[in-house]
Amino acid sequence: MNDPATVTAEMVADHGLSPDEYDRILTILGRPPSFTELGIFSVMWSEHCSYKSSKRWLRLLPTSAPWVICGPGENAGVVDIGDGLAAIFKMESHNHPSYIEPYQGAATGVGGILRDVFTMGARPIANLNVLRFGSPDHPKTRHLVAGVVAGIGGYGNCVGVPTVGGECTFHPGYDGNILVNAMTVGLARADRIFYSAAAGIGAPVVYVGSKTGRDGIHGATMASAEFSDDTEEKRPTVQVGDPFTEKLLIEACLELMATDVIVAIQDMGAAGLTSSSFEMASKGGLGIELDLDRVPVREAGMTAYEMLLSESQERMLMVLKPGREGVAEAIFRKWELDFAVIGNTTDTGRMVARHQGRVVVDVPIDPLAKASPEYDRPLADPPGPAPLAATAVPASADPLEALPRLLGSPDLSAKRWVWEQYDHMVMADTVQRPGGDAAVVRVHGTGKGLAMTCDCTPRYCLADPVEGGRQAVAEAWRNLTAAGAKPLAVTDCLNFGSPERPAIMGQFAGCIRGMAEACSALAFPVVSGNVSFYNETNGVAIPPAPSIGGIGLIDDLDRMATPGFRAAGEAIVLIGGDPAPTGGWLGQSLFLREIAGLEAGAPPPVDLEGERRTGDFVRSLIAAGRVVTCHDISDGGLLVAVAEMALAGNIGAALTVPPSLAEPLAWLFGEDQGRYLVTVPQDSVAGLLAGAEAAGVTALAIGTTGGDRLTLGPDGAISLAFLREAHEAWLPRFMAISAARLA
Amino acid sequence: MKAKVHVTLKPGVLDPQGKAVAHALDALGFSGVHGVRQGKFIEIDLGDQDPGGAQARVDAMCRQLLANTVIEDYAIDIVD
Amino acid sequence: MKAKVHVTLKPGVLDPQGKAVAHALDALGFSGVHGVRQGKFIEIDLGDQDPGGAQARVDAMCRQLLANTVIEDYAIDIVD
Amino acid sequence: MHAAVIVFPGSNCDRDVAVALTQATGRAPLMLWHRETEVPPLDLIVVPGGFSYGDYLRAGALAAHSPVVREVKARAAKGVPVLGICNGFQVLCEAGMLPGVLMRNAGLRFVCKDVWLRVENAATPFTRGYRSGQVVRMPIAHNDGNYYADATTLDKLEGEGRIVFRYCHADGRVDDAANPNGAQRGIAGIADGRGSVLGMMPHPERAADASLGGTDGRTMFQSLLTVLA
Ligand SMILES: Nc1ncnc2c1ncn2[C@@H]1O[C@H](COP(=O)(O)OP(=O)(O)O)[C@@H](O)[C@H]1O
Ligand SMILES: [Mg+2]
Repeated sequence: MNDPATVTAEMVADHGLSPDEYDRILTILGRPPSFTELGIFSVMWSEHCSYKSSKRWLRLLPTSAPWVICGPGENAGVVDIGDGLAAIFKMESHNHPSYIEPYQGAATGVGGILRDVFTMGARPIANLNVLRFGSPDHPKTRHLVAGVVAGIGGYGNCVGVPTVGGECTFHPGYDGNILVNAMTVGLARADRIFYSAAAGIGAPVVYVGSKTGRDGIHGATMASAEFSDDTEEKRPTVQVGDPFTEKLLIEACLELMATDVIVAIQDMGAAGLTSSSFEMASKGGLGIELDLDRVPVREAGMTAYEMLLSESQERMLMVLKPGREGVAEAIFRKWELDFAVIGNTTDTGRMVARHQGRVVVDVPIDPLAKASPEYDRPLADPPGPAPLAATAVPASADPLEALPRLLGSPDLSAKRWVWEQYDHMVMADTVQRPGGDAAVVRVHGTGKGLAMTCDCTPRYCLADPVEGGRQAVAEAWRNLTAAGAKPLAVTDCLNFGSPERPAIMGQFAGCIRGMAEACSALAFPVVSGNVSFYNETNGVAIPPAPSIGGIGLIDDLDRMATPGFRAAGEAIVLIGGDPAPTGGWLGQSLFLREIAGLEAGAPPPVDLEGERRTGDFVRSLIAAGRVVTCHDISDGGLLVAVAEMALAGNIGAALTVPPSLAEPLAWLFGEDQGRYLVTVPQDSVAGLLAGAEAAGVTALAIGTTGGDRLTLGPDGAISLAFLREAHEAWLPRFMAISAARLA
Repeated sequence: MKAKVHVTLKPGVLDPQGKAVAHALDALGFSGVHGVRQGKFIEIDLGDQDPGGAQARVDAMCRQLLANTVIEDYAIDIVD
Repeated sequence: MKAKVHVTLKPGVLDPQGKAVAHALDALGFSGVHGVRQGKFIEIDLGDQDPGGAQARVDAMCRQLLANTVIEDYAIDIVD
Repeated sequence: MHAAVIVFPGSNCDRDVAVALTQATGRAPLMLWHRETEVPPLDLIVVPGGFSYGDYLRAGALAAHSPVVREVKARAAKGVPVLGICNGFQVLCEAGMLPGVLMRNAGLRFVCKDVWLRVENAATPFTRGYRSGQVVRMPIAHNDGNYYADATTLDKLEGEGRIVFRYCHADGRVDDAANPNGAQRGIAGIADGRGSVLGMMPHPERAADASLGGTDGRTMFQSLLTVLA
């Protein structure tokens, strides 16, 4: 199979390059590109690799703090966690592949994010994932849930990294475009971080891992007439993951990283060999020469185009110190992985690739990498949310009738069915398993813990992007705080529709603005992330979903909080929120959606100053050992949060509705932000309330733990057993009808 | 009546299992193995139905459940 | 030369996957499926070797590795 | 006590069990790479959990042919205790050191959760710290834990007291509802004829530290220490 000799306008269009961009290529090269070069420009200037539509907005995000070792720009973000250690973490999307082939798409998403993290020298210690599926009624949903969850588990379980948390929600807005965002957290020595900038002239460029096949090659190329009829057969666009090889790759890379032979290292992710080599050369201000005949290949007859653009999994590219190739080769051979010196660094600032005696690529590095296009796309401010009509709220609803319906609704239902398919305990450091607020993983061999969480409320983002952006960050910060952790930093995965539509750019810009405000106010910088545009079907975009992955540090695991009630007879105290319990914020609440059938109103506002004050106060209580039971209030509001604490601890509670409230529904189900529930022994209540007042934080005792029911006021009660059944049953029942594919 | 279904990976799709098995055969001293591909073999007992309809029915089963047609091919053999 | 190997569960050995598939087929509305058994189909590329020896070699591969003879039977087909 | 933990490509609970052994015995075990054929004198060999060779073909099948397994068999024949956990259990079955095989979970899904186990035989070197009939809690995490053997073999195991652990409810009842994977007769762990080779699906090393949610597994490592010290 030969590549076409000349590039046509049709090929340019098929490669997703605009006429302007093609003109730019002609100027850069001073000649038309070869077909292979066209492919390279196409992937390097793709939205995915170049961030051409998002770059200028991402600059708004705060990225530094005294504890940040490396912010965005490398494979993952790095923060200092003391004792000479660093946490390295990132989140990435695998939305489209997971929709096409849920098992492999999700599995390779996990594989890819793991590589981003161990590339930097970290041993991965935890995975998380954000899953947003379409409506449960949509005919594809079950199949997608089954495949995605099995794929995430299949990969993570096999490599032996615990999957400890995430989100899993359902909304018709994702019917044709699900979201699968995977996050990995790793641990490294702070003085042994590996970066991707190549250095030194004439240094060997080394390929390790699996062989290259025709997987995932830019689908655009199929149009060329020169390809034979079986082209499609030969170029499956779906990659298959090999977690076993990934496990070997992790061990081999970490073993090599303990020596001193690596100059630079970069995983081969999207756009494979092309983007990894451009990245390393561009960062180091160097050039690279590649001899494609030395690339380990899985199939005979691969073209230069295919080798350079293949997205075969489980591969890495490294620049080594000259003469030290033997050290590296011995390690990779021991782990039974491919190892090949496929090129060397140069001082030309150009990428030159040879194949079968011919130069097939000769292009300057910088215009494709650092100096790739950047767009200031037009944007339209989103229409403000329609105000919530007073009549929208069913005033007559019985809260104890609404509660089980809410707890058993798809979004609030227990996700046990999901996380029991993930090995969440391997590595024997998971001290808070899935099911609570943040997951907590012990820093191996120490008494410290890393708390981690993924959060975003797309319905808020859709109604008001700025507020939604703020809220996503604040909720992550709150979940970490509720465990007693000091929030350190954020990774994000920004899932939106097409940036070519002003309304979508408006959502994007709004969410970023909100995120930036919250990150600044909460000293919670963004250190890594990913943008996923074009999440739409037939011109209809998904509800905007900027997933926030947050990590925090618990200095002393003996001072950690968990959400489940631990003892009967303790006081339940509400901390944060409005000073006077005048009602509650029902706009965009789950109560409104699930019980009144309405998605309406403005989302609850986030008061960032109050958020910080309240969170710092709660954290200080946990750090002082005065509070060991804590849960933040989010989806579903106060009553749902109390029920979650009761179910987690298998201890009931009696709540007192403040007498000043004529109508308790909004108070019980409003999703007002910046609030926590804690429990303390009765004789500590006065001290706690006084402390709160001194800290400028509102606090109100709202009930007592105990019994096997949830009691509301004098005449209403509901048994925990009934609530548990409602909470736990929905997902397994829904999935029971699924026809799991054969493994 | 029975259907015998072979489900195999499409050409070009990575087969980690086959790769590992080839490796293991080599380690066991079976030299000269050029490659291994692992697929599924599914036997379905269809009771007594007319063979014509059976082919179409099993084809539907393959597309809906037995094979993942994004990465797998299948072949059906109706026997009795 | 190639070897096509079918590895199937011995009669009497429970087959959780087959059972689940039968169940799923039923749930999908394919009535009248009396049973499903799932096995493996392994294709081995042997390069060029003499067919006689091949049969014996592949038989050894099956006994040693490809099949667990506690629960599985195997059948070998040498083709070229 | 000189213990060794075998490391196959794809093992992933090797470190976890080494930590638990070190904590219980005060001595770090030797980590034995699967290609090793020279093995020093040992008091205990642990075949850890994970996905050796990706569990490709059949769980444990490829690892069962590793060079080191020959040595493990030889030592076991001399009476050196061998403990196979999860994938290690699968390897021991595939290597013919224990009867039967671990098939795909009946629910066809990976299962990771705490389960209750009834100690059926407290006379092995691994279980001497438990009472016979005691109910303990440990996590499981596997795709292929569905123990299968023919009826004759099962009867024989039963008759010889070689079923060491069974899945049960918190009150010790054994029934289908307590069985997480479809294992025949609720079998979670079995021993060889002399009781010195134990294979089990649950992970005692994940229940050896209160902050991980339990210490019932630690008893097993302590039992070994008393017996082997
Ligand atoms: N896809 C998933 N993978 C793993 N754990 C999940 C997943 N979805 C939800 N969970 C877990 O379920 C619990 C509840 O999730 P969620 O309601 O989103 O928590 P919160 O409201 O505190 O952010 C959390 O512990 C979360 O980590
Ligand atoms: Mg929470």
